Amino acid sequence: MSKIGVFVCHCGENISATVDCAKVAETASKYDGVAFSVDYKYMCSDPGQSLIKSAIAEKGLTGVVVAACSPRMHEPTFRKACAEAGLNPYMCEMANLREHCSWVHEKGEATTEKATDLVRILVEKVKYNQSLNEIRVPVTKTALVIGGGIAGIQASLDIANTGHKVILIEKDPSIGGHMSQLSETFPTLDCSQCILTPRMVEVAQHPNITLYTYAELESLEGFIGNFKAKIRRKSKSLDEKLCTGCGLCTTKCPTKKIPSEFNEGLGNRPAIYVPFPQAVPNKPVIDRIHCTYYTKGKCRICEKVCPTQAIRFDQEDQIVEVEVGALVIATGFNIKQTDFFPEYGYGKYPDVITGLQFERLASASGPTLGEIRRPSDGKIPEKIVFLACAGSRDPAKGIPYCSKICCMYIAKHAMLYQHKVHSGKSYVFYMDIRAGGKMYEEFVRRAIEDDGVNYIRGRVSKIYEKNGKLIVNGADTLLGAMPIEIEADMVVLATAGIANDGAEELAQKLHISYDPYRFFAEAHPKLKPVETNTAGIFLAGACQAPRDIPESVSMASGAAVKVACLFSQDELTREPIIAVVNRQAPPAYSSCVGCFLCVSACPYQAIEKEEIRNRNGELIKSIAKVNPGLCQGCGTCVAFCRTKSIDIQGYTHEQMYTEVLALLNEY
Amino acid sequence: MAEFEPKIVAFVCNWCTYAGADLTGTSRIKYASNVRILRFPCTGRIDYMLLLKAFDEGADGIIVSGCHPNDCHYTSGNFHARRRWIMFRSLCDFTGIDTRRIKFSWVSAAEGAKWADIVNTTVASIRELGPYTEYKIVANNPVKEVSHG
Amino acid sequence: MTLGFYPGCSLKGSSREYAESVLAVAKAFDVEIEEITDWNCCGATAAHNLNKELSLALPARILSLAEKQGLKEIVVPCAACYSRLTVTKHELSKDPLLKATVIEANGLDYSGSVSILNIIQMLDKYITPNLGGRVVKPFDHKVACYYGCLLVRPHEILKFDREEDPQSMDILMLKTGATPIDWAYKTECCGAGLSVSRTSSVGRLSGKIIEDAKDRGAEAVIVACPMCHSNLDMRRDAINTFLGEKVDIPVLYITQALGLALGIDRKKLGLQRHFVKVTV
Amino acid sequence: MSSDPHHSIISGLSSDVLEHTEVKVSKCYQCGKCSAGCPLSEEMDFPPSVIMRMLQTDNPDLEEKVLRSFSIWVCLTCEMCFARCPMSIDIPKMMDYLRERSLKEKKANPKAKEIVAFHKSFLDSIKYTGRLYEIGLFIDYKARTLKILDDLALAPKMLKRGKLNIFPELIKDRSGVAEMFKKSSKKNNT
Repeated sequence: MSKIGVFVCHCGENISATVDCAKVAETASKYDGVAFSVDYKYMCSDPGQSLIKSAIAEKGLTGVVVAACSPRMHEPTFRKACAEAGLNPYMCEMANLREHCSWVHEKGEATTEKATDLVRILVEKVKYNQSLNEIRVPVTKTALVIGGGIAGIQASLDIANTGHKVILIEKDPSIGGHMSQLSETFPTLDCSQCILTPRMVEVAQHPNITLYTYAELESLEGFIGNFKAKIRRKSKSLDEKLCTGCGLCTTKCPTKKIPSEFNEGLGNRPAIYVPFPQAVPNKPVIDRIHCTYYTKGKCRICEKVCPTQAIRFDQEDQIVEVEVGALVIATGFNIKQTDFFPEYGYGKYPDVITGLQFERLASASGPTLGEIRRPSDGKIPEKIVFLACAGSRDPAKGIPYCSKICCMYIAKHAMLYQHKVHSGKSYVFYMDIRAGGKMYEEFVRRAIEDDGVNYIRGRVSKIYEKNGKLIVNGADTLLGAMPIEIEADMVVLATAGIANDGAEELAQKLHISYDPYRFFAEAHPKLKPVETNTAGIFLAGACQAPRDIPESVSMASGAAVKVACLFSQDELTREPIIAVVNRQAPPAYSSCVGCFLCVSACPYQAIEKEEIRNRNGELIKSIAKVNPGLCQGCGTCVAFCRTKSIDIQGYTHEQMYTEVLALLNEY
Repeated sequence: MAEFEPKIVAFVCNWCTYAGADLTGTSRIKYASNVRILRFPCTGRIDYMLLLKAFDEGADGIIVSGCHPNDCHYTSGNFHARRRWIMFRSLCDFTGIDTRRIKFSWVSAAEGAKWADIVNTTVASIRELGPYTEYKIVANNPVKEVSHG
Repeated sequence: MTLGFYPGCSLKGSSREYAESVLAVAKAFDVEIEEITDWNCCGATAAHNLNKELSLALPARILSLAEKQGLKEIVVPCAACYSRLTVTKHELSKDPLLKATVIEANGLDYSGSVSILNIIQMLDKYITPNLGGRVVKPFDHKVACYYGCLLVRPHEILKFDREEDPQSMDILMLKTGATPIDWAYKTECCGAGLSVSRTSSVGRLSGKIIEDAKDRGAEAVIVACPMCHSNLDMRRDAINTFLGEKVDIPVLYITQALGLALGIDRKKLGLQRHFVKVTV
Repeated sequence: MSSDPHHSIISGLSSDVLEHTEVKVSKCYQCGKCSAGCPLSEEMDFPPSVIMRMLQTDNPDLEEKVLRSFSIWVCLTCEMCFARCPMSIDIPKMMDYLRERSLKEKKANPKAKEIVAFHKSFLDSIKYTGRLYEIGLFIDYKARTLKILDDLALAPKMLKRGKLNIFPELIKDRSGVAEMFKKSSKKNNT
């Protein structure tokens, strides 16, 4: 027999001004199973809470209904009070007399009647409440970081420095990402490699970091604190333990004319290669698509010249299985190539290049050793034009967003050009200069005022080649849209930053969402910028949106802290508002018939198959089983279940039907 | 004769519409007192048999409301609810249940005024339709089973 | 199947050599061509500049006549007429209300069933697949294929070739033995409707086209539009005035160049009618 | 588009443009790509992007200037602006509407006299014969503009090459075509 206590709060006058609280309490006292009913000025105050606690103790209450404000406000308060008095906190319910009644209706009988109804509904519900306990799950204190650009490097180092293990995987042969391709960085013009390479080395040497390059995520299962990841280590055709990184193979490889990814196609590399001199690890891989041995079955020169016999032509991809408690996704971004622009020649003019290609030209480690030279004929351009918003802010091309980083790097490019080619003239076509950031605006002003870069406000309509020059047709919108034609030697397009290749596939593997542009979606645009909507998976850097280096690094450190918070606990606790599949005595075991409709309905992949076997191991029945670690308690499966075998704790069928009945029987 | 006061039951999700109705309260926007809110974790949890139960027990009108598409706290519960609603509505039409008495809407946690508006318009339209006495008639005279022989 | 033919006014007057060459090429491949009976002017630039409704009603009448005649497909060699007819068909299919005002108000029978081909599409469909072995006098010249505006724009409606640096004419000319050049003015406007009323503008716009073709060594400019042709050919004096030199690169309709390659008599192709002497 | 939820907050000429052409001038962010690619930009009093900006202001004086501009008449509807506009704004369609409107309100720019005259002569020619009669067009155009001497050398050259018909080609259903003109001109001032 239930013994329920009803506690009606006046909330000062917030409730009592329109609701007759005494009458509500009095009516409630007459309900079946109500052992105690009282109204009080401030239920949430200390005396109010004591009132509840002592009633629980004295009357031996089995359930509590607090009729006060919204449960979204004070449910935790009152549940805690109940727990302190020895009552299971989930035996406490709240009737929302303030937000849903007294504040929205005029004083009168109808309002008091509604308040009475609301209390009655919950009195009836609480009779069916069950004691629930918080869910505890263990935490595997190893993090998996995907992507070895600056964001992934930063996140790995930060997590590793808190004393936790990190596995860092990178799809390319070396870590470093786009940052390793950059020449100088805005707004300080310090050399990108100089500040990055020490970090790369630190990653390689850190005792807490396991680095897998040339590796990709194959699959991911599990849930926060308890993920199981499969990693594909693509074959490097090399025994890394034997290889000393002497580089002899790369110099002797006869296939030398493969466009270098690192140099954005402006230079070549052999088929066995290290992407760049400072690569980490500094050991080569064989590019099987171009290697003569793999394509034609002959050559093996690298094998012959290798002093340590480290080449392994028959090496296969390796799948590594790891258990991790959290993931940081730092897979970065890509840029549109010049062939995306019909009006700028579909990529057919060699001297129309992307911003990233310009970085390689300007970089001391690049194909021109840092001299700005035209890809077509190696001449130093006398006139250079930079185009901002190439593809960005262009809904007609399917990219309505601002790529954010271009305004700054264009100013940097123009500045670097002016520093390197003193007699040269540089022009920047822009729509707006977006230089929000510390010392950013000042940097752009320096380009304009001190380095004499010509900024023209307008978009370029067309570029074509004539007599070795690139004719750039633009307009100056600050001069009444006056047409402007520049005969340039080189044009740099600040092409749009886009989501990386394979972003969708990765998102699907991780069960995280992505936006219409395939950038990964954060859990909340303001308050959860590094979380995803899958607990335990965090984002860092430009995989979430175009970001510059300082932003990527801060985001990575933010994600690392989130991981560290998670790893600071041995167990995770969660509210027990989750779905459960009923179990019955044999021979039925459960009313679940194993249709598994719930499996397809669940947005969290939280429902699995459970096989019930007899002592001889023979299968009796397959039924659904909810993984309490993954279930978030939405209850979609409950509405789907044909046999009503799955139920959600705290919102059971019994409870919800009772609420409807309780409401309407006396309504 | 006093004006007919319809009994309206609202099935709402905890994250958007329940919070939206809280905001109506904190904004002190007044609305008709004929509605009683039942709180669910998500519209995806709402078993539409509960709606029939409510009509059976004497409800005159029903509101089902949750997060806007793409705003679901659980990413896709509201889409399931919407899909099931489309099915359920045609089932109601088939069996003769008056679907004008069910209001399906999205109210976000920021739409306090919209919640008041939905309650008021629903109350007004149900008031116009009158008490739902036909339900008992429909429920007690089920369509004869169709033979597939 | 009989292919319907909408010549348009120019092909009956100032650009009759275009019609002559189209028909000569069609005849050489036994393509049955039937002119739309009692066709009217499409309204050209003037109508859509001054009067939207008329600019739709005139082409609608043409299409409705073609339907009445039982034609399923028509070729419209004039790029301007092609554009007007295609745009009209598009606008009427997209907006039932507009269709009602234009069609019913004018008492036309119109269902929108006729498909409209421009000259390149017609050649690609009926001629080039059967070209093998028929090129007897390869058109062995460097040519600048000039598409103009109305053959490729607006792409959303015409859905023909690509908007920037189109290729269909170049591919066709390649098959006649010509060497198409890569140049910058393929789709820049020649001045079109301003030919008479603002000849100086035409001299400048067409002048830039001819200049680029000349600079890149073209021996002929190939066109598919009578307006482009008349501006580049008949307005050569204005062009030369603008350029300050005498440029005598001839301008040929694509069907004329194709006809020459097929060995069709120059006169039958109307080459003698050009202002700039056709020396190729 | 009357169903557009923002319709009511736009007023003046830009709202008429929206209603008749579905062109929403507020979409223009003034990048100037249209003006950069427009072959006639340099002959215009206001290049296309400036016309867009003037319409965005909702300022009656500037709207008046638009309707009285030379730009709208020298525009060739070559569609280059539309093809390259990052916001897919159909400027040519808008230009058609502005021309029609300018004519209706008798605001056509005096510098555009010849252009308007040519268009009118053109339409008149087909109004009576159903097809363009080029000699008739020339004579009519010259009468309208008094540009008797222009292009005098052209006609004989054309005649010699068989490029001109001495007599107009008449279609049978001339009355049907004339009727179309009558119907559409009731609403327009052509």
